Amino acid sequence: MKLYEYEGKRLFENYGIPIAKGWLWQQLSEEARYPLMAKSQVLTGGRGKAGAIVEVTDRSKVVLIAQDLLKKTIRGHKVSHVYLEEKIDYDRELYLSIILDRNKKRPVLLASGKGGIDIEAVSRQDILTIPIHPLMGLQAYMKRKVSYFLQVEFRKIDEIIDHMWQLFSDEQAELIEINPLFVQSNGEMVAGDAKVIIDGHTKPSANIDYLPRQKGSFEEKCSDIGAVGVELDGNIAVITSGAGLGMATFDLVCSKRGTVRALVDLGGHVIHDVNAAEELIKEVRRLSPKGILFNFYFQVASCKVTATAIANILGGDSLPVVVRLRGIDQEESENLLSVFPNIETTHDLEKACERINFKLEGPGIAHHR
Amino acid sequence: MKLYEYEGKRLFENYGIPIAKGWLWQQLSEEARYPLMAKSQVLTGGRGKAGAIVEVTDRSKVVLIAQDLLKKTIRGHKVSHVYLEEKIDYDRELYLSIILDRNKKRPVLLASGKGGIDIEAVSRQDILTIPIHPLMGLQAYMKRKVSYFLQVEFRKIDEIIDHMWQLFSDEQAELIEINPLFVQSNGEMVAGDAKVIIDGHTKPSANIDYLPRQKGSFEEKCSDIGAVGVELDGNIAVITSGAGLGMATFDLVCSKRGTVRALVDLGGHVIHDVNAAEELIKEVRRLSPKGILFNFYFQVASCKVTATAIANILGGDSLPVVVRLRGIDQEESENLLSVFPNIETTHDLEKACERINFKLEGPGIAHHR
Amino acid sequence: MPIIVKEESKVIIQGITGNVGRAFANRMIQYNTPLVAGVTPGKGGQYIQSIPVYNSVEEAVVLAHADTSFISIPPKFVKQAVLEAIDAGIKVIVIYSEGVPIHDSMEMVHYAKAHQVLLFGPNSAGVVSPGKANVSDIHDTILKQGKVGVVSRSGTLTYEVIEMINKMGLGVSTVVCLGGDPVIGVQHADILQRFEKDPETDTVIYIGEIGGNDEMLSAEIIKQMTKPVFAYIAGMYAPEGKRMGHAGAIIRNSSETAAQKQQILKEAGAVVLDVLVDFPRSYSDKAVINK
Amino acid sequence: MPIIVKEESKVIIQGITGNVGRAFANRMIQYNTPLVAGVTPGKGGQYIQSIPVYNSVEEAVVLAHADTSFISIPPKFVKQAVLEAIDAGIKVIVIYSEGVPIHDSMEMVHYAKAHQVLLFGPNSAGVVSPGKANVSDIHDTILKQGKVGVVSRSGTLTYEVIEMINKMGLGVSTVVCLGGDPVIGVQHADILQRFEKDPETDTVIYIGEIGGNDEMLSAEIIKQMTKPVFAYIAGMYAPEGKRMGHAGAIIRNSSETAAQKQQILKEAGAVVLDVLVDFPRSYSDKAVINK
Repeated sequence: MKLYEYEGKRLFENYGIPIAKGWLWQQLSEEARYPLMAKSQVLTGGRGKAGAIVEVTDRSKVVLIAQDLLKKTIRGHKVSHVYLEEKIDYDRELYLSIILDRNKKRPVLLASGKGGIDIEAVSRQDILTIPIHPLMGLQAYMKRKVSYFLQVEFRKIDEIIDHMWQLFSDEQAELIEINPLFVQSNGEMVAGDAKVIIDGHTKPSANIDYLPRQKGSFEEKCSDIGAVGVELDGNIAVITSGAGLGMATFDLVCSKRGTVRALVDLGGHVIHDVNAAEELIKEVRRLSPKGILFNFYFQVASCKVTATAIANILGGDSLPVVVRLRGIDQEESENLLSVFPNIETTHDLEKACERINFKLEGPGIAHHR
Repeated sequence: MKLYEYEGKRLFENYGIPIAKGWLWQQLSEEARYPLMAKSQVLTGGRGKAGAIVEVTDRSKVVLIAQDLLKKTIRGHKVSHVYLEEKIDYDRELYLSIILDRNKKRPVLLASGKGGIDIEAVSRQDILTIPIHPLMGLQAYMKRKVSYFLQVEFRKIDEIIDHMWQLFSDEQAELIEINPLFVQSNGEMVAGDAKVIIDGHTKPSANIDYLPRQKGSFEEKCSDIGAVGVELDGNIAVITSGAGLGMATFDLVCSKRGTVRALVDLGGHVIHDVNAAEELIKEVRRLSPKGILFNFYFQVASCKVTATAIANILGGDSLPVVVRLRGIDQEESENLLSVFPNIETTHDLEKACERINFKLEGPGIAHHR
Repeated sequence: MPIIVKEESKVIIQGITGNVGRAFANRMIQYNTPLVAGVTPGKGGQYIQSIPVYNSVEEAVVLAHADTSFISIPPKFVKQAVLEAIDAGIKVIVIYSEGVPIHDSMEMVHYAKAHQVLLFGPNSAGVVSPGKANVSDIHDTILKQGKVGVVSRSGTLTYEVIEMINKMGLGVSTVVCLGGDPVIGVQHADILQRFEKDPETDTVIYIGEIGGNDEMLSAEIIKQMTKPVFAYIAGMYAPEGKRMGHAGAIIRNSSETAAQKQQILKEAGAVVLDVLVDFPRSYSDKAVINK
Repeated sequence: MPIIVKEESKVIIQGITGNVGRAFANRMIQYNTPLVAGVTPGKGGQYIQSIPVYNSVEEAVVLAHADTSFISIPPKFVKQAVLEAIDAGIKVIVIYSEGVPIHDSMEMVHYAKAHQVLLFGPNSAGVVSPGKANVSDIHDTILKQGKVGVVSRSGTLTYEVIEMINKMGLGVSTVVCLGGDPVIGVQHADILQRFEKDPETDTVIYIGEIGGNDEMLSAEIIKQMTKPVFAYIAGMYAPEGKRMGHAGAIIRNSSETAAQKQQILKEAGAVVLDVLVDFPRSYSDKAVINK
């Protein structure tokens, strides 16, 4: 789960990572010392370039600027809140992060003297990379290496990295990024930004104030039901009983020149729960696909659950539906679906992909709509 | 470093392991509820059998019992203090310990339903042994195993083992033993005794009240100087430049029917410090050995330091001294010693052992004095 | 000789008294997988059919000589179950549970490696050598013994492969599902080495996915293999950015797209399939060439 | 071919700017041990004679291709130094420092093992193959090349052995000091296996001590060895209880006395020496028998 900067800063506060004084717009304190930086809260990067961070020189300008920022959409993300922070004077901008490297199967501590810009734009030799063994955790020698590399006092960086590690471990983070980490003229350090991603499978341990999430997107609705959904801009909604099977079906549909409106992995819970399956199908329908391709192959669950949901929501509809199903209670499930003229069933994956394309495109060579 | 029960109980208190209310005799509270158990504080086991733990039924008897206990010597250890604890009623006596197993190179959690007696007298199948991986630490499944094995509620034993582990790790213990661990009729548990050994190389982390150590013994005085000394009851004091060399010299002396009064390993510090070396030799003299055998072989240090100390303290004395020395500045050091009639030098280990025996026994077959 | 589970394996199910665990136990018993015990702390003393349930894995190892464990318990308890199994001496572990915290996975994976334990998953559909032992969710009725070894991250995609193989009149030697989580134990490369040495395997089907650097490791092994490897990387048509993780982006490993993975495997000597259903044709082409 | 350190080793000293470190550096330079760098955090950029000092082991590995480290720093910093060396890719580590906390030793030993690093010590006098590389405190001037391999817990006792070997007109192939601490990394058994395979070693001197169960592990190896092993266990005449640790007592390992260790080794086929100085006679007896 990605956190808003505001939430990340609250975690930093909890764990003792120094931050500037800051308030959500509605909670702005009388004691705030101007200038402030008004920062749009969105779950994406590149806010600076997008003009989503604006300096507020005095109190009179706060409302106008905040209202203006709240109208913005950045990389497709609507600005949900405005966070105001006292502006920090600084000599240097550094970069510090701990990320979970899936290939190395361990956390990695990254440091760079080139803070304040996208880390992907920094050349490799300007980034110090220190893998951390999961069974040993952060070690003092690693912090010492960072202090030499960044040419900052060990005492100053030592605590910040310790607290980052504490946060990373206790909150089961996948990423903590401080970019920039401001170094002030007196050597003090302040986290300019806070990018935090938490493992969605665990409960956060710190008790902080979370901003409400907009539950509007298709992805989020699927996630609430217990499935994994991806929205795309083609025609066919593809619903399968697994991530790998989903990607393979997706590839096959595309290789036959079909286009995909949505790809949904039912997930381990939905395949046993007819209500959840019905909810999910309704969500898919709201995307107005031109057709739906189901592909499920069960070794443990019964096909009847998903088939029943399909029959209840899509049976007798005008929307073309192809269901490829295999596994337990296969025949019974087919019988359940075969009564509806808009639903076609098959056992064969390739045929299913061809049939759904055919239903949308008609025979002959497919063309892009 | 072995801790007194009183000290161990203070650690238990600090780490949340339940104990009975208790006071050193001089600090006994008015509020103490009788009967009390008066417990001799000595750094050895077997106090119960030795009559060193006595029940005090009422206030009038405290002084007499305490004074009586303070006169005792248990397994050669003089009782230093008396600790009084409120007596605990119990249904069962359990055994719990965490020890550092040098062969397995890891801590081991031991549990037994047969508490209250020496664990060495308990048969193997009545002891649960759980090795703990040093990089992973104590795990929940281990505590669950203990709870099944001892047939006690998980909730009760869970916390105690957690706290024992915390103490073991934070204080760098080599042993924590709770024997007996009382189980009361309501299921509550109370540590009846506290045996704790701390790694002498580390500073304790908890701030507890330590009892003064009697610095009387030869072992302790050597340790204060930075050497390792063992007192025995033979004739020859053997002083060497290493533990392994010491044991080998000891074996050789004994194999030639000599007997040893003391075995001293100079240690890494003393070989560089003439004052320390002189102090150490004086301590050895206080044991009144019939002769002293030095054996040192240096690869890095100079022989002169030790030779100077020998000359200063033992030169011209009537005590027979044989010095086998090899290594840096060997000749110069020999010259330094050769002026004294009571000191004989050699390069050869075997000859050195023979010479010191000869000096004590005279020629011919040695006999036990 | 099957390569991970065998007729002489002594299998336990950790979580045998749960719904999933019980279903697997019943199936294993019915189809002769050598299930020797189940473990559910606090439920020791019960039986599932004739199979004893113990409180600890150690009991199962001492009393029933268990060496292989299938774990199906709630995700937050998985780490404890795995550490317990490793400490008790279990040598093959399948984590069937999904939703295991990724920090737990990191620890388990490193701990297993340090103890030379084969850890499959989390979120693995398991391992099966038909006719010998089935420690997977793949139903025994769709499995036919043969010479094709299958190694895949995805379980569901594996069923598809097995169906394809069956239709071709072939069968499988061993099917290995590595698990779909971002951090997993055993990887493709480990299994490829075993397939190469396994006399019961003559052909390998390799199912990968976009993301991660598995294929760089696999390619090193494939280069040294004599047996043909047919490789499909799922996500060939996946739009970029939609599934790409942040971590990969920062690490800037440019080899994580399907196209680049295909390239790496092709150069190592694998037969690369654009879509899975191309396998039958590729297989007969290869057979023709080899004649 | 020497078995742990060689002419091609790239040795560093962690703590090179300390008194001991500097003394070792000077000796290594004088007697041609392949010292490539030193590491002292915060002192990077200095030189000891011509040898560069770096701030981190990683620099020494990247810039000077270091693979072997001799550590002489205050005991409370040793754990960090060892972890840093292992993480940087160093494969042979000698911990010369004494007084390392035993909890630190446990962690280091397990971490080294998981990374296939040979860790000697703590409190090890080091490893030397005369004429090739000397990563020990044994002075080069007393070392003569030959065919006797020596493995010992004690450093000081090793000097004695070398003197004895010299007097006999023999020399040593490799001398390994394992360290006197209760918890150490490499054990006798590991080195015996290497001596058996080493063509430059034809005879082994084994120095053990009372306490611990090393000899039970060693015996298993000695049984399979073709080369003669002469074993001395220091502490034959040690009075019981004086040095016996509490841990051993509770673990109730009855094989920790010198007499019982001698028995175990004798049964495995070693020639057991009651006192060290018996070696020359035992050696010629053995030679006579073998004729």
